Amino acid sequence: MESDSDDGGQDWTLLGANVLKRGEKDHAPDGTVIQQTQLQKSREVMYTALSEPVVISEKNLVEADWDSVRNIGRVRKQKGTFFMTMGWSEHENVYLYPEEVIYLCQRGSMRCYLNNEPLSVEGVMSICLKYVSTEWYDVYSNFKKLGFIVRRCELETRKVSKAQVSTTQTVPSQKSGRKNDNEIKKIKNELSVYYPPIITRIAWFLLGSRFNSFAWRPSYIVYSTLFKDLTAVKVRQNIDVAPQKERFDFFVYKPGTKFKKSDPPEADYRIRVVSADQVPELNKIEKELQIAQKVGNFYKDPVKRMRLGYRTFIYAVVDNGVISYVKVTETGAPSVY
Amino acid sequence: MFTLPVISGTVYIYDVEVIKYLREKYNIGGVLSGILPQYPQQNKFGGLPLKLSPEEALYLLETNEFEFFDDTETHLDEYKEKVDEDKPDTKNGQSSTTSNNKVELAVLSKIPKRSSAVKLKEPVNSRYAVYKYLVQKGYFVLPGLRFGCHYMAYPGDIMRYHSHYNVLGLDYDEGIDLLTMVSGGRLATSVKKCWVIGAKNPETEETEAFSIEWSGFG
Amino acid sequence: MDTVIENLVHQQLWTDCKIYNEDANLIRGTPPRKLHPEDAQISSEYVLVSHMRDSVSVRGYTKTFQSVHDASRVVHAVIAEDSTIAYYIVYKSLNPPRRN
Amino acid sequence: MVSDDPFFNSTDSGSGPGIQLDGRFLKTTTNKGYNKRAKDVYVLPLPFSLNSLPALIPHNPLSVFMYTVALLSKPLRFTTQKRHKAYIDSTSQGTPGAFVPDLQSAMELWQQGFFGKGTLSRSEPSWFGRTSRRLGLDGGELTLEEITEARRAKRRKFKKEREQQQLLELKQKQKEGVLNPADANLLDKNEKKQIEDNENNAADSDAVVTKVRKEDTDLIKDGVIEKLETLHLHPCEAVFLCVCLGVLEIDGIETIQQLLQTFFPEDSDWQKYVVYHYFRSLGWCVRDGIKFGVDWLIYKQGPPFQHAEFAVSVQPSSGRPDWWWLHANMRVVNNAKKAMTLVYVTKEERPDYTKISNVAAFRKALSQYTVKILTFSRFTPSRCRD
Repeated sequence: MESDSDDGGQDWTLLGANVLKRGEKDHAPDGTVIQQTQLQKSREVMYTALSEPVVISEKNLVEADWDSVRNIGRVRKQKGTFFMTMGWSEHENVYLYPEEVIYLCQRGSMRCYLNNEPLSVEGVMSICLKYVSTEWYDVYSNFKKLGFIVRRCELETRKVSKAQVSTTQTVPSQKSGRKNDNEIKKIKNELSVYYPPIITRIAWFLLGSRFNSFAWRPSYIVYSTLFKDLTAVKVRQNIDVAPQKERFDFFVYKPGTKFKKSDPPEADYRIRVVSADQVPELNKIEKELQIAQKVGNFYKDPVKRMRLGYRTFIYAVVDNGVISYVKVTETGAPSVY
Repeated sequence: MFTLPVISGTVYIYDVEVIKYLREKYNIGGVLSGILPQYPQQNKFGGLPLKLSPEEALYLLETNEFEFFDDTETHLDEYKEKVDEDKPDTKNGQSSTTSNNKVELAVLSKIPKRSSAVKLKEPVNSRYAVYKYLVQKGYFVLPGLRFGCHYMAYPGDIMRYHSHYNVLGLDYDEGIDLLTMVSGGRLATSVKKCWVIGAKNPETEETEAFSIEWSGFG
Repeated sequence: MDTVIENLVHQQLWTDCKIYNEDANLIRGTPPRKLHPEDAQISSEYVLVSHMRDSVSVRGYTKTFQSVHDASRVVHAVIAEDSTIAYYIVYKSLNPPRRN
Repeated sequence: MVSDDPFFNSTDSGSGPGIQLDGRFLKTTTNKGYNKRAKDVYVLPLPFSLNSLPALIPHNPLSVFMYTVALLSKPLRFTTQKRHKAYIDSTSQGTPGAFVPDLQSAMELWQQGFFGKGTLSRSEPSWFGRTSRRLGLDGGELTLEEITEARRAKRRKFKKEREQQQLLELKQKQKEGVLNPADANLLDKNEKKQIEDNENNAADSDAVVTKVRKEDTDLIKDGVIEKLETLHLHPCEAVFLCVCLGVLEIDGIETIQQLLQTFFPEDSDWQKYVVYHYFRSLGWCVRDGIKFGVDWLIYKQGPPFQHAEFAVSVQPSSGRPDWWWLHANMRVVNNAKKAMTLVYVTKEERPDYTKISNVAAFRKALSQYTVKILTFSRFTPSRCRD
């Protein structure tokens, strides 16, 4: 059943075996010895795994100092592959955000110093979590654990506008630029407010009270004309506010991405971290949509087109350490006729 | 009496003995929020620390068996003192660790100083009553956002049993839209669970709950 | 309530349906088969009627169960705007889900 | 999972060509056959007829001439549309909308754009035929309800068989002496249940269909079943048919103003209509979404052709649904392969109905409203790594 594959209750006896394999769970405790033994076994595996000390060879260990003025980590000497995708350079130093510091320390790959005294993982967390929220860190480490490249958006701000422009060009429609333009126009039509042709409007004005329906013409030969006459409600057009003060929280890149810190590619996912109480208001969502990822949507089939939508981003909703990712897509209904 | 560290209102536990105690005595599982260093590239099995939800923390506070202290202050104080002791080293920039080939990283800090006035994040009032009701009946409780509810209640340890209930904790007079009942009931039934709404009766102080399932007809 | 009685009798094929308590919106009737696989036999059931526009609360259900003091469950019929009626079974306190 | 979900028998998915029926029933309505029949029956997308043109045969000059004449003259000729009659049920406690008593009208409104719902059926009014067959008065094709009932009966049978199998296994274990206490408990319970089941067999599901109740005999007058069922139109459907297509008359309602006041008393009713109208005017089929806990289900054509593609919840522009609600709905809707869609109506208050005196004013009022459409879906990072 789908429900239990990601509900957080893992059978620890599967640890290290095939993690994808799902444990056989029971319906309810029945007081049998078999169940008790099984449970105790699973628990022991968990306790043991958690008790194992984090050990790493001194050779690979990265060291950093906590800068308690800027509240970031300063790397002493770059080592290993982490810095291809983490941190940023400034005056020949490499700096790390608090979430990056916690992640590397928890992983056992870095030791962090405060005033030259090494900090324990607990110490690192107790300091860093003053500067990023636990939700923020949960989302960051969740993606990192799965091998994604995660960057704070403020690092890439300057690149955003450039990347956004390129989206429309990378759409896999190479047949002809002209067709492309038409398609874009079509999409624009779906979004624009409907203004009936002038003749229709005159007819409504003159005949509106006499004809008791939207179907004002004496007769119709095809349904598409009838549907056009029925049109009154349209999708609200986006107010494209130019200044991009808004930015997302994280840009996320798929694990295989060839990533260069100095010239980051277009992110695969744009993430906004939110708390679990309420869905943001429409005007907040609309602001996010303005900087969201544009979708090259050229499907003919109205269903496919509506499903894919025009632009999209992801909310990471955090409920007490459990993260749920919700993809938001703006769309409009194309005409079926 | 156990003493538990708090960072920005959230309880983080690094001691496996405490984790064991909470799990086996109080049916409190928390969420393992850290990385399991043996298997850093997966997120099915978490590592230390164990993070408690505001409900769990408050429940433990009410048992009078636990105390809480501000972890950040403790650490900062500790290191401040050290710096005061040996000032000359500050600008050196070199670590003073022994050059063993292998090092243990997760050294726990020394016995922390207790600072009494630490603020815990507060759970939503109406929900907490229902949380308590479930835990006291012996259920394991997990946050249920992904399944469209406040809590998921398991009849035993979550690592061995399927959850039975998708629970909403409400105020006694809080109206639930019937469309919400349709989707809640429908969802729960389709994954063989019951949809439950609960609330504390302000007159009797008792928590009341109702289980709802699709009828199978209509 | 008449709508629900008519639906129970002629679409769901219940028998002996009548209004049980007008003020509490309760009907009593007998379904054509057992409502829960673990029931010993078919028994007469209480049906609570509400409209889609209404809402439920824990207090509301508590009141309903006070009017059917001997029963541990009630069938809740919800009439939608398109006259679909959805039926749910409501149990007092925690009732374990069906195994199958 | 899919076949196990009790709700997959509901109106929406159960009636589509994708339904997984068991052999016997499948034969009468295979996917292709069903679709073909559907295409024959459900020709018109709306209960509104077109002016048809004569066949055009390009190499026949006469045909071309006739075609041209028709093309030029037809739009000028009036086509009168059939007007259906409905009434408002003032006795029923607040069931809003209108009822169409005439069976012919009811069938036409259903078949031409899927308007309304049989008051005693899950969608298409089929109670009369169903009941006649149940009481042995008539034959005919199986209805959706009967197909669903057959499938449910089969599942019950399967479960019973599985129980029996389990019982056998347990007994075997008992013989071998490897029975643990839980199993022993289960065995005991199962055995009891078997005995009960046998006792209750008379009342069991399969038998129920043929049993004639007192309630049934009351229905039969002079050997004919009373026609109990009517077609119920949702308030939005009634307004759309009345005002926009002009093919419905409602007893006792004279003006648009009166109609709107009766059917859309609240802002939220009007918002629901705005969304209904939006999709209908683009040619989509819109039906009530209660089965999935939402306001509307959106079909490309209609229930017999395919599953609904979108489950729409109407939100006021200031709407802030909570994440829990949204997650529950996403799961329900995604399990049925639909997209969870929130349609925000960007202006909240309903218009002043007293100012809507004619159709043009109605249209004008309606065009003051715009929508914003957002779909929400669950995203699982571990499945989106490459």
